[in-house]
Amino acid sequence: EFAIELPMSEDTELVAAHTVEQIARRMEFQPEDINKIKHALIEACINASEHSLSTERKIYNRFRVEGDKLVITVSSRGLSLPASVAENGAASADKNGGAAEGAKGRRGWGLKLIRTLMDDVEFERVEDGTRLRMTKYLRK
Amino acid sequence: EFAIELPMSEDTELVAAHTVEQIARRMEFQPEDINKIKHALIEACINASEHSLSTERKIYNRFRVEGDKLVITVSSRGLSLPASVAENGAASADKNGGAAEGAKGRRGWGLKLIRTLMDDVEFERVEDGTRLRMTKYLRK
Amino acid sequence: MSEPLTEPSGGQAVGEVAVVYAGDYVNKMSGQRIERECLIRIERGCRALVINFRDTELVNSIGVSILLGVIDAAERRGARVAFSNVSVHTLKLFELLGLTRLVVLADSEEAALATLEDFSATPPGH
Amino acid sequence: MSEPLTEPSGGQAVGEVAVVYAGDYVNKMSGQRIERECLIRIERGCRALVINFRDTELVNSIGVSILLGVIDAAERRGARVAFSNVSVHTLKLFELLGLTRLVVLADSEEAALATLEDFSATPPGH
Ligand SMILES: Nc1ncnc2c1ncn2[C@@H]1O[C@H](COP(=O)(O)OP(=O)(O)O)[C@@H](O)[C@H]1O
Ligand SMILES: Nc1ncnc2c1ncn2[C@@H]1O[C@H](COP(=O)(O)OP(=O)(O)O)[C@@H](O)[C@H]1O
Repeated sequence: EFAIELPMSEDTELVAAHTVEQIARRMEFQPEDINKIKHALIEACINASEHSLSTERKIYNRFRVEGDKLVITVSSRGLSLPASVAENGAASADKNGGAAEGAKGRRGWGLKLIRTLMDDVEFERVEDGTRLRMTKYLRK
Repeated sequence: EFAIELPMSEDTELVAAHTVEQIARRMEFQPEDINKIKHALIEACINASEHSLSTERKIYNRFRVEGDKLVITVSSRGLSLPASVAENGAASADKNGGAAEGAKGRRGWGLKLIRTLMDDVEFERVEDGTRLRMTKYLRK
Repeated sequence: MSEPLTEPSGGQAVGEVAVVYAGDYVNKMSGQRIERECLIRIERGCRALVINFRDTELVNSIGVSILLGVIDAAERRGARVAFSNVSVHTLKLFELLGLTRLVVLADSEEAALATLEDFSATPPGH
Repeated sequence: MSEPLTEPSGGQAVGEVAVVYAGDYVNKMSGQRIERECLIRIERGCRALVINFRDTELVNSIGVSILLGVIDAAERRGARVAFSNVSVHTLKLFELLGLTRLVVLADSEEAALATLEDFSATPPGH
Protein backbone atom coordinates (compact mmCIF):
# COMPACT_ATOMS: atom_id res chain seq x y z
CA GLU A 1 0.00 0.00 0.00
CA PHE A 2 1.17 3.48 -0.93
CA ALA A 3 -0.11 6.73 0.52
CA ILE A 4 0.30 10.36 -0.44
CA GLU A 5 -0.71 13.56 1.30
CA LEU A 6 -1.16 16.76 -0.73
CA PRO A 7 -1.86 20.35 0.16
CA MET A 8 -4.99 21.71 -1.53
CA SER A 9 -3.60 24.25 -3.94
CA GLU A 10 -3.17 24.99 -7.61
CA ASP A 11 -2.08 21.92 -9.57
CA THR A 12 -1.11 19.68 -6.65
CA GLU A 13 -3.42 17.03 -8.08
CA LEU A 14 -0.81 16.54 -10.81
CA VAL A 15 1.65 15.29 -8.19
CA ALA A 16 -0.86 12.64 -7.15
CA ALA A 17 -1.50 11.78 -10.80
CA HIS A 18 2.20 11.14 -11.40
CA THR A 19 2.43 9.03 -8.28
CA VAL A 20 -0.47 6.81 -9.31
CA GLU A 21 0.87 6.61 -12.86
CA GLN A 22 4.01 4.96 -11.57
CA ILE A 23 2.06 2.58 -9.31
CA ALA A 24 -0.23 1.60 -12.18
CA ARG A 25 2.79 1.04 -14.44
CA ARG A 26 4.35 -1.30 -11.89
CA MET A 27 1.07 -3.25 -11.92
CA GLU A 28 1.28 -3.36 -15.74
CA PHE A 29 -1.97 -1.58 -16.46
CA GLN A 30 -2.50 -0.71 -20.14
CA PRO A 31 -1.50 2.88 -21.04
CA GLU A 32 -5.14 3.68 -21.79
CA ASP A 33 -6.21 2.56 -18.34
CA ILE A 34 -3.33 4.43 -16.73
CA ASN A 35 -4.70 7.61 -18.33
CA LYS A 36 -8.16 6.85 -16.98
CA ILE A 37 -6.86 6.26 -13.47
CA LYS A 38 -4.82 9.47 -13.53
CA HIS A 39 -7.77 11.46 -14.79
CA ALA A 40 -10.18 10.01 -12.22
CA LEU A 41 -7.73 10.80 -9.43
CA ILE A 42 -7.36 14.38 -10.68
CA GLU A 43 -11.13 14.86 -10.64
CA ALA A 44 -11.37 13.34 -7.17
CA CYS A 45 -8.68 15.68 -5.84
CA ILE A 46 -10.36 18.71 -7.42
CA ASN A 47 -13.65 17.71 -5.79
CA ALA A 48 -11.96 17.31 -2.43
CA SER A 49 -10.43 20.79 -2.77
CA GLU A 50 -13.65 22.41 -3.87
CA HIS A 51 -16.23 20.73 -1.73
CA SER A 52 -14.76 19.25 1.40
CA LEU A 53 -14.74 22.41 3.59
CA SER A 54 -11.50 21.10 5.07
CA THR A 55 -9.77 23.61 7.32
CA GLU A 56 -6.37 21.93 7.19
CA ARG A 57 -6.59 21.97 3.35
CA LYS A 58 -5.01 18.55 2.87
CA ILE A 59 -5.94 15.61 0.68
CA TYR A 60 -5.06 12.04 1.69
CA ASN A 61 -4.79 9.43 -1.03
CA ARG A 62 -4.20 5.72 -0.50
CA PHE A 63 -3.34 3.25 -3.23
CA ARG A 64 -3.80 -0.38 -2.40
CA VAL A 65 -2.74 -3.09 -4.82
CA GLU A 66 -5.11 -6.03 -4.26
CA GLY A 67 -4.31 -8.85 -6.64
CA ASP A 68 -5.69 -7.76 -10.00
CA LYS A 69 -7.10 -4.45 -8.90
CA LEU A 70 -5.99 -1.06 -7.71
CA VAL A 71 -8.10 0.51 -4.97
CA ILE A 72 -7.71 4.25 -4.49
CA THR A 73 -9.21 6.27 -1.65
CA VAL A 74 -9.26 10.05 -1.64
CA SER A 75 -10.18 11.61 1.69
CA SER A 76 -10.13 14.94 3.38
CA ARG A 77 -10.92 15.92 6.91
CA GLY A 78 -13.69 18.41 7.42
CA LEU A 79 -17.28 18.55 8.51
CA SER A 80 -19.30 15.70 7.17
CA LEU A 81 -22.46 17.48 6.12
CA PRO A 82 -25.93 16.29 5.20
CA ALA A 83 -26.42 16.46 1.43
CA SER A 84 -28.55 19.63 1.51
CA VAL A 85 -25.97 21.61 3.46
CA ALA A 86 -23.24 20.14 1.29
CA GLU A 87 -24.99 21.66 -1.73
CA ASN A 88 -24.63 25.12 -0.19
CA GLY A 89 -21.04 24.36 0.57
CA ALA A 90 -20.52 23.44 -3.04
CA ALA A 91 -22.25 26.59 -4.25
CA SER A 92 -20.16 28.88 -2.10
CA ALA A 93 -16.98 27.01 -2.98
CA ASP A 94 -17.84 27.62 -6.62
CA LYS A 95 -17.81 31.36 -6.05
CA ASN A 96 -14.10 31.33 -5.29
CA GLY A 97 -12.89 28.20 -6.90
CA GLY A 98 -15.47 27.16 -9.42
CA ALA A 99 -15.88 27.31 -13.17
CA ALA A 100 -14.86 30.18 -15.38
CA GLU A 101 -17.04 33.10 -16.28
CA GLY A 102 -19.26 32.23 -19.20
CA ALA A 103 -19.39 28.56 -18.28
CA LYS A 104 -21.62 28.75 -15.23
CA GLY A 105 -23.98 25.87 -14.70
CA ARG A 106 -21.74 23.58 -16.66
CA ARG A 107 -20.13 21.90 -13.68
CA GLY A 108 -21.25 18.71 -12.03
CA TRP A 109 -19.17 16.42 -14.22
CA GLY A 110 -16.61 15.37 -11.65
CA LEU A 111 -18.40 12.36 -10.22
CA LYS A 112 -19.90 11.43 -13.58
CA LEU A 113 -16.45 11.35 -15.12
CA ILE A 114 -14.97 9.38 -12.25
CA ARG A 115 -17.74 6.79 -12.64
CA THR A 116 -17.01 6.49 -16.36
CA LEU A 117 -13.25 6.24 -15.92
CA MET A 118 -13.16 3.74 -13.04
CA ASP A 119 -14.83 0.35 -12.50
CA ASP A 120 -16.27 0.78 -8.99
CA VAL A 121 -16.88 4.10 -7.27
CA GLU A 122 -18.24 4.67 -3.78
CA PHE A 123 -18.63 8.09 -2.28
CA GLU A 124 -18.79 7.92 1.50
CA ARG A 125 -19.30 10.53 4.17
CA VAL A 126 -17.17 9.24 7.03
CA GLU A 127 -16.88 10.54 10.54
CA ASP A 128 -13.97 12.92 10.17
CA GLY A 129 -14.75 13.99 6.61
CA THR A 130 -15.50 12.53 3.20
CA ARG A 131 -13.96 9.67 1.32
CA LEU A 132 -14.17 8.55 -2.27
CA ARG A 133 -13.16 4.97 -2.93
CA MET A 134 -12.56 3.96 -6.52
CA THR A 135 -11.34 0.71 -8.02
CA LYS A 136 -9.84 -0.23 -11.35
CA TYR A 137 -9.41 -3.84 -12.47
CA LEU A 138 -6.39 -4.96 -14.43
CA ARG A 139 -7.43 -6.01 -17.95
CA LYS A 140 -5.06 -8.49 -19.53
CA GLU B 1 4.16 20.11 2.24
CA PHE B 2 3.69 16.79 0.48
CA ALA B 3 4.19 13.37 2.01
CA ILE B 4 4.41 9.87 0.63
CA GLU B 5 4.52 6.48 2.29
CA LEU B 6 6.00 3.51 0.43
CA PRO B 7 6.26 -0.19 1.17
CA MET B 8 9.86 -1.44 1.11
CA SER B 9 9.91 -3.69 -1.91
CA GLU B 10 11.36 -4.02 -5.37
CA ASP B 11 11.30 -0.74 -7.28
CA THR B 12 8.94 1.20 -5.01
CA GLU B 13 11.58 3.94 -4.83
CA LEU B 14 10.64 4.77 -8.43
CA VAL B 15 7.19 5.81 -7.25
CA ALA B 16 8.78 8.27 -4.82
CA ALA B 17 11.11 9.48 -7.58
CA HIS B 18 8.19 10.28 -9.86
CA THR B 19 6.38 12.08 -7.07
CA VAL B 20 9.35 14.31 -6.29
CA GLU B 21 9.92 14.91 -10.00
CA GLN B 22 6.50 16.51 -10.26
CA ILE B 23 7.01 18.58 -7.11
CA ALA B 24 10.39 19.80 -8.35
CA ARG B 25 8.87 20.67 -11.74
CA ARG B 26 6.19 22.77 -10.06
CA MET B 27 9.01 24.62 -8.27
CA GLU B 28 10.68 25.13 -11.66
CA PHE B 29 13.92 23.35 -10.86
CA GLN B 30 16.21 22.85 -13.87
CA PRO B 31 15.89 19.40 -15.53
CA GLU B 32 19.45 18.59 -14.46
CA ASP B 33 18.64 19.33 -10.82
CA ILE B 34 15.40 17.36 -11.05
CA ASN B 35 17.48 14.34 -12.09
CA LYS B 36 19.79 14.87 -9.14
CA ILE B 37 16.92 15.13 -6.68
CA LYS B 38 15.28 11.99 -8.07
CA HIS B 39 18.51 10.07 -7.91
CA ALA B 40 19.31 11.18 -4.35
CA LEU B 41 15.82 10.16 -3.24
CA ILE B 42 16.23 6.74 -4.86
CA GLU B 43 19.51 6.17 -3.02
CA ALA B 44 17.97 7.31 0.25
CA CYS B 45 15.03 4.92 -0.16
CA ILE B 46 17.37 2.02 -1.02
CA ASN B 47 19.40 2.78 2.12
CA ALA B 48 16.27 2.85 4.22
CA SER B 49 15.20 -0.54 2.82
CA GLU B 50 18.60 -2.12 3.28
CA HIS B 51 19.74 -0.72 6.58
CA SER B 52 16.87 0.45 8.70
CA LEU B 53 15.88 -2.91 10.26
CA SER B 54 12.29 -1.70 10.08
CA THR B 55 9.75 -4.38 10.91
CA GLU B 56 6.79 -2.61 9.31
CA ARG B 57 8.87 -2.24 6.09
CA LYS B 58 7.64 1.25 5.27
CA ILE B 59 9.43 4.38 4.13
CA TYR B 60 8.07 7.84 4.93
CA ASN B 61 9.10 10.73 2.72
CA ARG B 62 8.21 14.37 3.26
CA PHE B 63 8.73 17.13 0.74
CA ARG B 64 8.63 20.64 2.06
CA VAL B 65 8.81 23.62 -0.28
CA GLU B 66 10.53 26.42 1.67
CA GLY B 67 10.92 29.50 -0.50
CA ASP B 68 13.81 28.73 -2.84
CA LYS B 69 14.58 25.30 -1.51
CA LEU B 70 13.13 21.82 -1.38
CA VAL B 71 13.67 19.93 1.87
CA ILE B 72 13.20 16.17 1.70
CA THR B 73 13.16 13.83 4.68
CA VAL B 74 13.31 10.06 4.33
CA SER B 75 12.51 8.14 7.49
CA SER B 76 11.73 4.65 8.58
CA ARG B 77 10.73 3.26 11.92
CA GLY B 78 12.97 0.66 13.45
CA LEU B 79 15.57 0.32 16.11
CA SER B 80 17.89 3.27 16.26
CA LEU B 81 21.24 1.59 16.72
CA PRO B 82 24.62 2.88 17.77
CA ALA B 83 26.93 3.18 14.78
CA SER B 84 28.94 0.03 15.59
CA VAL B 85 25.84 -2.15 15.80
CA ALA B 86 24.46 -0.46 12.72
CA GLU B 87 27.55 -1.59 10.84
CA ASN B 88 26.69 -5.21 11.66
CA GLY B 89 23.16 -4.55 10.59
CA ALA B 90 24.42 -3.24 7.30
CA ALA B 91 26.72 -6.22 6.83
CA SER B 92 23.96 -8.74 7.41
CA ALA B 93 21.53 -6.79 5.25
CA ASP B 94 24.07 -7.03 2.45
CA LYS B 95 23.96 -10.81 2.60
CA ASN B 96 20.33 -10.83 1.49
CA GLY B 97 19.85 -7.58 -0.25
CA GLY B 98 23.28 -6.31 -1.17
CA ALA B 99 25.40 -6.08 -4.27
CA ALA B 100 25.70 -8.70 -6.97
CA GLU B 101 28.17 -11.55 -6.96
CA GLY B 102 31.49 -10.37 -8.30
CA ALA B 103 30.97 -6.85 -7.04
CA LYS B 104 31.42 -7.42 -3.33
CA GLY B 105 33.06 -4.64 -1.38
CA ARG B 106 31.97 -2.12 -3.92
CA ARG B 107 29.06 -0.73 -1.95
CA GLY B 108 29.13 2.25 0.36
CA TRP B 109 28.31 4.80 -2.34
CA GLY B 110 24.78 5.63 -1.25
CA LEU B 111 25.54 8.44 1.18
CA LYS B 112 28.46 9.67 -0.89
CA LEU B 113 26.22 10.00 -3.92
CA ILE B 114 23.47 11.70 -1.95
CA ARG B 115 25.99 14.25 -0.65
CA THR B 116 27.18 14.94 -4.21
CA LEU B 117 23.68 15.25 -5.65
CA MET B 118 22.11 17.44 -2.95
CA ASP B 119 23.21 20.70 -1.31
CA ASP B 120 22.75 19.87 2.38
CA VAL B 121 22.53 16.37 3.83
CA GLU B 122 22.01 15.42 7.47
CA PHE B 123 21.72 11.84 8.60
CA GLU B 124 19.98 11.62 11.97
CA ARG B 125 19.19 8.74 14.28
CA VAL B 126 15.87 9.76 15.81
CA GLU B 127 13.94 8.10 18.58
CA ASP B 128 11.69 5.83 16.59
CA GLY B 129 14.12 5.14 13.76
CA THR B 130 16.42 6.92 11.34
CA ARG B 131 15.92 10.01 9.25
CA LEU B 132 17.83 11.49 6.37
CA ARG B 133 17.18 15.15 5.66
CA MET B 134 18.40 16.55 2.38
CA THR B 135 17.98 19.97 0.81
CA LYS B 136 18.29 21.28 -2.71
CA TYR B 137 18.36 24.99 -3.53
CA LEU B 138 16.67 26.40 -6.59
CA ARG B 139 19.27 27.76 -9.02
CA LYS B 140 17.93 30.45 -11.32
CA MET C 1 2.69 24.39 -17.04
CA SER C 2 3.60 25.96 -20.36
CA GLU C 3 1.90 29.08 -21.69
CA PRO C 4 -0.38 28.54 -24.66
CA LEU C 5 1.20 30.20 -27.67
CA THR C 6 -0.66 31.93 -30.43
CA GLU C 7 0.50 31.87 -33.99
CA PRO C 8 0.87 34.13 -35.82
CA SER C 9 1.50 36.48 -32.92
CA GLY C 10 0.54 40.10 -33.23
CA GLY C 11 -2.58 41.61 -34.83
CA GLN C 12 -5.05 39.61 -36.85
CA ALA C 13 -6.95 40.94 -39.85
CA VAL C 14 -10.73 40.43 -40.06
CA GLY C 15 -11.57 37.09 -41.57
CA GLU C 16 -8.34 35.45 -40.52
CA VAL C 17 -8.03 32.16 -38.73
CA ALA C 18 -6.08 32.11 -35.45
CA VAL C 19 -4.34 29.14 -33.87
CA VAL C 20 -4.10 28.83 -30.08
CA TYR C 21 -2.01 26.09 -28.48
CA ALA C 22 -3.32 24.37 -25.36
CA GLY C 23 -0.68 23.46 -22.77
CA ASP C 24 0.15 20.03 -21.37
CA TYR C 25 -2.50 20.17 -18.64
CA VAL C 26 -5.72 22.08 -19.31
CA ASN C 27 -7.04 23.01 -15.87
CA LYS C 28 -8.66 26.16 -14.54
CA MET C 29 -5.57 28.33 -14.83
CA SER C 30 -4.33 27.25 -18.23
CA GLY C 31 -7.93 26.99 -19.47
CA GLN C 32 -8.47 30.62 -18.60
CA ARG C 33 -5.31 31.53 -20.50
CA ILE C 34 -6.67 29.74 -23.58
CA GLU C 35 -9.99 31.52 -23.08
CA ARG C 36 -8.29 34.94 -22.94
CA GLU C 37 -6.27 34.22 -26.07
CA CYS C 38 -9.36 33.12 -27.93
CA LEU C 39 -11.54 36.03 -26.80
CA ILE C 40 -8.87 38.52 -27.90
CA ARG C 41 -8.77 36.91 -31.36
CA ILE C 42 -12.54 36.97 -31.64
CA GLU C 43 -12.66 40.64 -30.54
CA ARG C 44 -10.14 41.45 -33.25
CA GLY C 45 -12.46 39.96 -35.81
CA CYS C 46 -11.23 36.42 -36.30
CA ARG C 47 -13.88 34.37 -38.04
CA ALA C 48 -12.40 31.05 -37.00
CA LEU C 49 -10.18 29.61 -34.28
CA VAL C 50 -8.10 26.46 -34.12
CA ILE C 51 -7.24 25.16 -30.67
CA ASN C 52 -4.31 22.79 -31.08
CA PHE C 53 -3.99 20.12 -28.39
CA ARG C 54 -0.71 18.60 -29.62
CA ASP C 55 0.98 19.10 -26.22
CA THR C 56 -2.03 18.20 -24.12
CA GLU C 57 -1.82 15.15 -21.90
CA LEU C 58 -4.93 15.87 -19.86
CA VAL C 59 -7.96 18.18 -19.78
CA ASN C 60 -9.79 18.21 -16.47
CA SER C 61 -13.50 18.89 -16.03
CA ILE C 62 -12.92 22.56 -15.19
CA GLY C 63 -10.86 22.87 -18.37
CA VAL C 64 -13.74 21.35 -20.33
CA SER C 65 -16.24 23.84 -18.89
CA ILE C 66 -13.97 26.71 -19.89
CA LEU C 67 -13.60 25.32 -23.42
CA LEU C 68 -17.40 25.20 -23.63
CA GLY C 69 -17.45 28.88 -22.67
CA VAL C 70 -15.05 29.63 -25.52
CA ILE C 71 -17.23 27.75 -28.01
CA ASP C 72 -20.27 29.70 -26.74
CA ALA C 73 -18.54 33.06 -27.06
CA ALA C 74 -17.31 32.23 -30.55
CA GLU C 75 -20.76 31.15 -31.64
CA ARG C 76 -22.30 34.40 -30.41
CA ARG C 77 -19.82 36.34 -32.57
CA GLY C 78 -20.30 34.10 -35.60
CA ALA C 79 -16.85 32.57 -35.32
CA ARG C 80 -16.18 28.88 -35.74
CA VAL C 81 -13.96 26.69 -33.56
CA ALA C 82 -11.88 23.69 -34.55
CA PHE C 83 -9.90 21.35 -32.30
CA SER C 84 -6.82 19.70 -33.74
CA ASN C 85 -4.34 17.04 -32.56
CA VAL C 86 -6.63 15.77 -29.80
CA SER C 87 -5.31 12.60 -28.10
CA VAL C 88 -7.47 9.50 -27.96
CA HIS C 89 -8.15 9.88 -24.23
CA THR C 90 -9.12 13.53 -24.55
CA LEU C 91 -11.26 12.83 -27.61
CA LYS C 92 -13.28 10.29 -25.63
CA LEU C 93 -13.71 12.85 -22.88
CA PHE C 94 -14.91 15.50 -25.35
CA GLU C 95 -17.35 13.00 -26.85
CA LEU C 96 -18.68 12.03 -23.44
CA LEU C 97 -19.26 15.64 -22.46
CA GLY C 98 -20.78 16.66 -25.79
CA LEU C 99 -18.05 18.97 -27.11
CA THR C 100 -17.37 17.05 -30.32
CA ARG C 101 -20.82 18.00 -31.67
CA LEU C 102 -19.98 21.69 -31.31
CA VAL C 103 -16.60 21.94 -33.02
CA VAL C 104 -14.79 20.92 -36.18
CA LEU C 105 -12.38 18.10 -35.36
CA ALA C 106 -9.20 17.72 -37.38
CA ASP C 107 -6.20 15.42 -37.10
CA SER C 108 -3.75 18.19 -37.86
CA GLU C 109 -3.60 21.95 -37.65
CA GLU C 110 -3.28 22.06 -41.46
CA ALA C 111 -6.47 20.06 -41.93
CA ALA C 112 -8.26 22.30 -39.42
CA LEU C 113 -7.04 25.43 -41.20
CA ALA C 114 -8.11 24.09 -44.58
CA THR C 115 -11.65 23.42 -43.34
CA LEU C 116 -11.95 26.70 -41.49
CA GLU C 117 -10.54 28.80 -44.29
CA ASP C 118 -13.43 27.80 -46.51
CA PHE C 119 -15.77 28.94 -43.77
CA SER C 120 -13.86 32.12 -43.04
CA ALA C 121 -13.83 33.08 -46.73
CA THR C 122 -17.64 33.21 -46.81
CA PRO C 123 -18.76 36.73 -45.84
CA PRO C 124 -21.02 36.93 -42.76
CA GLY C 125 -24.70 36.45 -43.43
CA HIS C 126 -24.18 34.24 -46.48
CA MET D 1 10.93 -2.44 -16.33
CA SER D 2 11.82 -3.61 -19.80
CA GLU D 3 14.04 -6.62 -20.43
CA PRO D 4 17.47 -5.85 -21.81
CA LEU D 5 17.60 -7.11 -25.36
CA THR D 6 20.61 -8.56 -27.05
CA GLU D 7 21.32 -8.10 -30.70
CA PRO D 8 21.94 -10.16 -32.71
CA SER D 9 20.09 -12.80 -30.74
CA GLY D 10 21.19 -16.40 -30.92
CA GLY D 11 24.73 -17.80 -30.91
CA GLN D 12 27.81 -15.63 -31.21
CA ALA D 13 30.97 -16.69 -33.02
CA VAL D 14 34.33 -16.25 -31.26
CA GLY D 15 35.70 -12.77 -31.81
CA GLU D 16 32.31 -11.18 -32.32
CA VAL D 17 31.03 -8.07 -30.60
CA ALA D 18 27.74 -8.31 -28.72
CA VAL D 19 25.36 -5.49 -27.89
CA VAL D 20 23.31 -5.55 -24.69
CA TYR D 21 20.62 -2.95 -24.05
CA ALA D 22 20.19 -1.58 -20.55
CA GLY D 23 16.59 -0.89 -19.50
CA ASP D 24 15.09 2.40 -18.35
CA TYR D 25 16.07 1.92 -14.71
CA VAL D 26 19.27 0.03 -13.91
CA ASN D 27 18.76 -1.30 -10.38
CA LYS D 28 19.63 -4.60 -8.76
CA MET D 29 17.12 -6.67 -10.74
CA SER D 30 17.68 -5.21 -14.18
CA GLY D 31 21.41 -4.90 -13.46
CA GLN D 32 21.59 -8.63 -12.82
CA ARG D 33 19.78 -9.25 -16.11
CA ILE D 34 22.40 -7.19 -17.92
CA GLU D 35 25.12 -9.09 -16.03
CA ARG D 36 23.67 -12.46 -17.08
CA GLU D 37 23.40 -11.39 -20.72
CA CYS D 38 26.97 -10.16 -20.70
CA LEU D 39 28.41 -13.22 -18.96
CA ILE D 40 26.70 -15.53 -21.46
CA ARG D 41 28.24 -13.57 -24.34
CA ILE D 42 31.67 -13.67 -22.75
CA GLU D 43 31.36 -17.44 -22.11
CA ARG D 44 30.49 -17.92 -25.76
CA GLY D 45 33.72 -16.22 -26.68
CA CYS D 46 32.77 -12.62 -27.36
CA ARG D 47 35.87 -10.47 -27.40
CA ALA D 48 33.97 -7.25 -26.89
CA LEU D 49 30.67 -6.03 -25.47
CA VAL D 50 28.69 -2.86 -26.02
CA ILE D 51 26.22 -1.91 -23.31
CA ASN D 52 23.79 0.55 -24.88
CA PHE D 53 22.12 2.94 -22.42
CA ARG D 54 19.82 4.66 -24.93
CA ASP D 55 16.70 3.85 -22.87
CA THR D 56 18.26 4.46 -19.48
CA GLU D 57 16.92 7.25 -17.36
CA LEU D 58 18.66 6.27 -14.14
CA VAL D 59 21.33 3.90 -12.83
CA ASN D 60 21.30 3.47 -9.06
CA SER D 61 24.35 2.66 -6.94
CA ILE D 62 23.54 -1.05 -6.86
CA GLY D 63 23.32 -0.99 -10.65
CA VAL D 64 26.73 0.66 -10.79
CA SER D 65 28.28 -2.01 -8.58
CA ILE D 66 26.87 -4.72 -10.85
CA LEU D 67 28.24 -2.96 -13.94
CA LEU D 68 31.66 -2.91 -12.26
CA GLY D 69 31.34 -6.67 -11.77
CA VAL D 70 30.66 -7.07 -15.49
CA ILE D 71 33.71 -4.98 -16.40
CA ASP D 72 35.81 -7.12 -14.02
CA ALA D 73 34.56 -10.39 -15.47
CA ALA D 74 35.15 -9.18 -19.02
CA GLU D 75 38.68 -8.07 -18.15
CA ARG D 76 39.53 -11.45 -16.67
CA ARG D 77 38.48 -13.11 -19.94
CA GLY D 78 40.30 -10.58 -22.10
CA ALA D 79 37.09 -9.01 -23.41
CA ARG D 80 36.60 -5.30 -23.73
CA VAL D 81 33.54 -3.31 -22.69
CA ALA D 82 32.12 -0.16 -24.26
CA PHE D 83 29.23 1.98 -23.04
CA SER D 84 27.19 3.84 -25.63
CA ASN D 85 24.38 6.43 -25.55
CA VAL D 86 24.98 7.35 -21.91
CA SER D 87 22.92 10.37 -20.76
CA VAL D 88 24.64 13.39 -19.26
CA HIS D 89 23.42 12.61 -15.74
CA THR D 90 24.54 8.98 -15.91
CA LEU D 91 27.87 9.95 -17.45
CA LYS D 92 28.59 12.22 -14.49
CA LEU D 93 27.70 9.38 -12.15
CA PHE D 94 30.03 6.97 -13.97
CA GLU D 95 32.82 9.57 -13.82
CA LEU D 96 32.28 10.15 -10.11
CA LEU D 97 32.43 6.43 -9.35
CA GLY D 98 35.41 5.73 -11.61
CA LEU D 99 33.74 3.64 -14.32
CA THR D 100 34.66 5.89 -17.24
CA ARG D 101 38.34 5.01 -16.83
CA LEU D 102 37.54 1.32 -17.30
CA VAL D 103 35.43 1.32 -20.46
CA VAL D 104 35.36 2.69 -23.97
CA LEU D 105 32.78 5.48 -24.15
CA ALA D 106 30.96 6.14 -27.42
CA ASP D 107 28.14 8.45 -28.41
CA SER D 108 26.46 5.83 -30.53
CA GLU D 109 26.34 2.08 -30.82
CA GLU D 110 27.93 2.36 -34.28
CA ALA D 111 30.86 4.32 -32.93
CA ALA D 112 31.29 1.80 -30.11
CA LEU D 113 31.18 -1.10 -32.56
CA ALA D 114 33.72 0.54 -34.84
CA THR D 115 36.18 1.01 -31.97
CA LEU D 116 35.64 -2.46 -30.56
CA GLU D 117 35.82 -4.24 -33.89
CA ASP D 118 39.39 -3.03 -34.32
CA PHE D 119 40.16 -4.50 -30.92
CA SER D 120 38.25 -7.72 -31.53
CA ALA D 121 40.04 -8.29 -34.86
CA THR D 122 43.39 -8.48 -33.07
CA PRO D 123 44.00 -12.12 -32.03
CA PRO D 124 44.45 -12.68 -28.27
CA GLY D 125 47.96 -12.20 -26.95
CA HIS D 126 48.94 -9.64 -29.61
N1 LIG E 1 -14.93 15.42 -1.84
C1 LIG E 1 -16.17 15.90 -1.65
N2 LIG E 1 -16.56 16.36 -0.44
C2 LIG E 1 -17.82 16.82 -0.25
N3 LIG E 1 -18.75 16.89 -1.21
C3 LIG E 1 -18.43 16.47 -2.45
C4 LIG E 1 -17.14 15.96 -2.74
N4 LIG E 1 -17.12 15.59 -4.04
C5 LIG E 1 -18.33 15.90 -4.54
N5 LIG E 1 -19.13 16.42 -3.60
C6 LIG E 1 -20.55 16.85 -3.77
O1 LIG E 1 -21.06 16.24 -4.96
C7 LIG E 1 -21.49 17.26 -5.89
C8 LIG E 1 -21.23 16.81 -7.32
O2 LIG E 1 -19.83 16.78 -7.58
P1 LIG E 1 -19.28 16.81 -9.04
O3 LIG E 1 -20.03 15.82 -9.86
O4 LIG E 1 -17.83 16.62 -9.04
O5 LIG E 1 -19.65 18.26 -9.57
P2 LIG E 1 -18.96 19.67 -9.30
O6 LIG E 1 -17.67 19.45 -8.60
O7 LIG E 1 -18.76 20.22 -10.67
O8 LIG E 1 -19.94 20.44 -8.51
C9 LIG E 1 -20.74 18.50 -5.51
O9 LIG E 1 -21.38 19.68 -5.90
C10 LIG E 1 -20.65 18.35 -3.98
O10 LIG E 1 -21.81 18.79 -3.35
N1 LIG F 1 18.51 4.59 6.41
C1 LIG F 1 19.53 4.07 7.11
N2 LIG F 1 19.27 3.49 8.31
C2 LIG F 1 20.27 2.96 9.04
N3 LIG F 1 21.57 2.98 8.66
C3 LIG F 1 21.89 3.54 7.48
C4 LIG F 1 20.88 4.11 6.65
N4 LIG F 1 21.51 4.61 5.56
C5 LIG F 1 22.81 4.35 5.69
N5 LIG F 1 23.07 3.71 6.84
C6 LIG F 1 24.38 3.28 7.33
O1 LIG F 1 25.40 3.99 6.63
C7 LIG F 1 26.26 3.09 5.94
C8 LIG F 1 26.73 3.69 4.63
O2 LIG F 1 25.63 3.77 3.71
P1 LIG F 1 25.89 3.89 2.17
O3 LIG F 1 26.90 4.95 1.93
O4 LIG F 1 24.60 4.11 1.47
O5 LIG F 1 26.52 2.50 1.75
P2 LIG F 1 25.82 1.09 1.49
O6 LIG F 1 24.36 1.27 1.49
O7 LIG F 1 26.34 0.69 0.15
O8 LIG F 1 26.31 0.22 2.61
C9 LIG F 1 25.46 1.83 5.78
O9 LIG F 1 26.27 0.70 5.62
C10 LIG F 1 24.62 1.80 7.05
O10 LIG F 1 25.35 1.28 8.13
